[in-house]
Amino acid sequence: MTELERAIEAALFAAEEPMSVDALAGFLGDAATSDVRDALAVLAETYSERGVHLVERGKRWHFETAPDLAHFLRKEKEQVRRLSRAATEVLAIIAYHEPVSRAEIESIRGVQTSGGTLDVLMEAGWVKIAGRREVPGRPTIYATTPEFLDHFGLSSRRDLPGIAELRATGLLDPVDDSFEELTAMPEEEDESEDAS
Amino acid sequence: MTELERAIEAALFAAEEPMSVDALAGFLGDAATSDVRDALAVLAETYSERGVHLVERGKRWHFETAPDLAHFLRKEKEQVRRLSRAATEVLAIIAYHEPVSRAEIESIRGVQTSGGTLDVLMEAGWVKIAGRREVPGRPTIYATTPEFLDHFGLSSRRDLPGIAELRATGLLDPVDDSFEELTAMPEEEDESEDAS
Amino acid sequence: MSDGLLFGDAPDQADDWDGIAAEAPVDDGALYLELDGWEGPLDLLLDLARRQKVDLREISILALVEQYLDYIDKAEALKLELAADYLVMAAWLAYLKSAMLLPKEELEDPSPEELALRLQLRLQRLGAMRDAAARLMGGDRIGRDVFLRGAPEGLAIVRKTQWHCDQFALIEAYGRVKARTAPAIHMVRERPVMTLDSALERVSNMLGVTLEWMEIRDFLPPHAEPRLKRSALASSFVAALELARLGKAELAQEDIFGPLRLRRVS
Repeated sequence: MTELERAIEAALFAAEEPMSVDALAGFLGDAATSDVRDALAVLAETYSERGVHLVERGKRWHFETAPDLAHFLRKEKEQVRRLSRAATEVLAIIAYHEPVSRAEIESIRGVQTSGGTLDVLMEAGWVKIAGRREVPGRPTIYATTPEFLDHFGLSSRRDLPGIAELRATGLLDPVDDSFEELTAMPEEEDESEDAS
Repeated sequence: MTELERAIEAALFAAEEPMSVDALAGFLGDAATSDVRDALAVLAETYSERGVHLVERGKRWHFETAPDLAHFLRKEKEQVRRLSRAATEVLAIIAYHEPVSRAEIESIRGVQTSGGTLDVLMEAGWVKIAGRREVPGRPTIYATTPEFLDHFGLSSRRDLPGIAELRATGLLDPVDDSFEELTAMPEEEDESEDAS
Repeated sequence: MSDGLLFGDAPDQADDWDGIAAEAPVDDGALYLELDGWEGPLDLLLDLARRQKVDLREISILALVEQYLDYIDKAEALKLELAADYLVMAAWLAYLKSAMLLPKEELEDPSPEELALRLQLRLQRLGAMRDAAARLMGGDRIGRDVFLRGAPEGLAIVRKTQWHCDQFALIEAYGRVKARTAPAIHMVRERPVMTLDSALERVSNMLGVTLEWMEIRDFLPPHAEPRLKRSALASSFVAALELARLGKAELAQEDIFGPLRLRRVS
């Protein structure tokens, strides 16, 4: 075990927040980021079978307990926020479609979304305002945060369950787009198999 | 690595306080304390060379970062800052008049002195509390330190220029007068007898 | 996406979803009439569609419409308060149903097939998101499935300030304080002034000489230096006001800032 590995191990153990490679490198007296990356890979491998895992979530690294041990640990500390069904759906829509406006969320759900739902998600730190869409009315658009990935155990948005299939089958495209695609060319021969 | 070791590892990692063998055994679904003890010994051995150690303190176990890495985890950042004008004045007054109370400093400066100013001087290591004056209210009195002499290149306080010298160098002349002396136009020498 | 969708060919990609969609009701007989459970009419439609137990791409829209209308009827029979959007959806679906039953040639532009397709596409999207949400919530969540370090020591960055100051600045500061607080001696230089008393005497004496109007400037000492002149003007003006108050003189001024004249009251 190298000194850098030991130092990274100790730093991530002690840290109160997940740390990026850059933050680690800077903290450890300007180690080369490539060395830090290599050391992280070694450590993650070392820990992969242990009771504690080293994981990367949204480009930041942290230690957490192994998921299969949840039943031991859960009894003491059930502290996770219960989300309403509406909030869960809105969160999923934002995650899979981001950045997305409230009107777009509503058009998928077919129902008005109360401001409170978005507030809950923003307060949890999982959703943030990501600017405005440059269309008439300049609606606010929303996106997920690194904390979202962190909390739900995703390395990146590509890890969202089923996102590749959803994209391939066009289920993340607006209804109008799919509709036009489906109705525009009468029979001929269906080109757009599943591109995306 | 046994399941019990993994579970103990995870439990101690997630615990907010060190845990005794009994507490661990109870927590992990009534494992035998002897098994828990053995597992702890194995884990402690495993971690002994790592960046994180498993240690027993007062019959309770916890993880902590390796002592030799403390310097990594406590980064000191030094920044050089110029002493503010107010702090410089207070320091000068203490140097010339020590030991001196805050009220005396204020009466010499003719302005209130914030507590923060004295804190800065003490943090810089140039001023120390030198006891209390035996008068009603027993105010704290301040004096300079050897580091002060050191930093300012003085071998003793007697090296501070006296009032007479200050006057000779013009440092005791009212600023306005000195200014006028330097800029005055000979033509009209009237009114401005401003004191201050 | 292929147009197999339009014609009900059954690509079976969607199978992935079914296992996870824990919330999809199973017992198709038991329509629990509880509208609080639905997140709007589209959500209700989606649940009804799922009861058909086929891929969403294959559902019978006509059957779905009938189920929805039936559901709304039952709710109304039970006098449940229905939110307006459920009724709007019901009206639209009733229209869709009638259009679907009409002979083709009588139909106008958005054909019922197109409307049905749009509805189907929307249901697919909502269904996909609902399943995605379930899978998301089923992941390893921090605080439920995985746990972070209970009591991290924290990484401390101790900021130390190295204060800087030099000897000159120190001594200069002391000089500044000393100079600022040195006892100040104020001396007022003697100035050439005409006091009010002497102005009063002078003006009333001069008024005694004549009954004619005189300009105030005529009362001033003719060869005084400028500063005495200003003082004399001010004092003489006040003297004139005082004499007018006492009824010994009259004042007149034709224009604003015009010459101020006075004469003795006889």
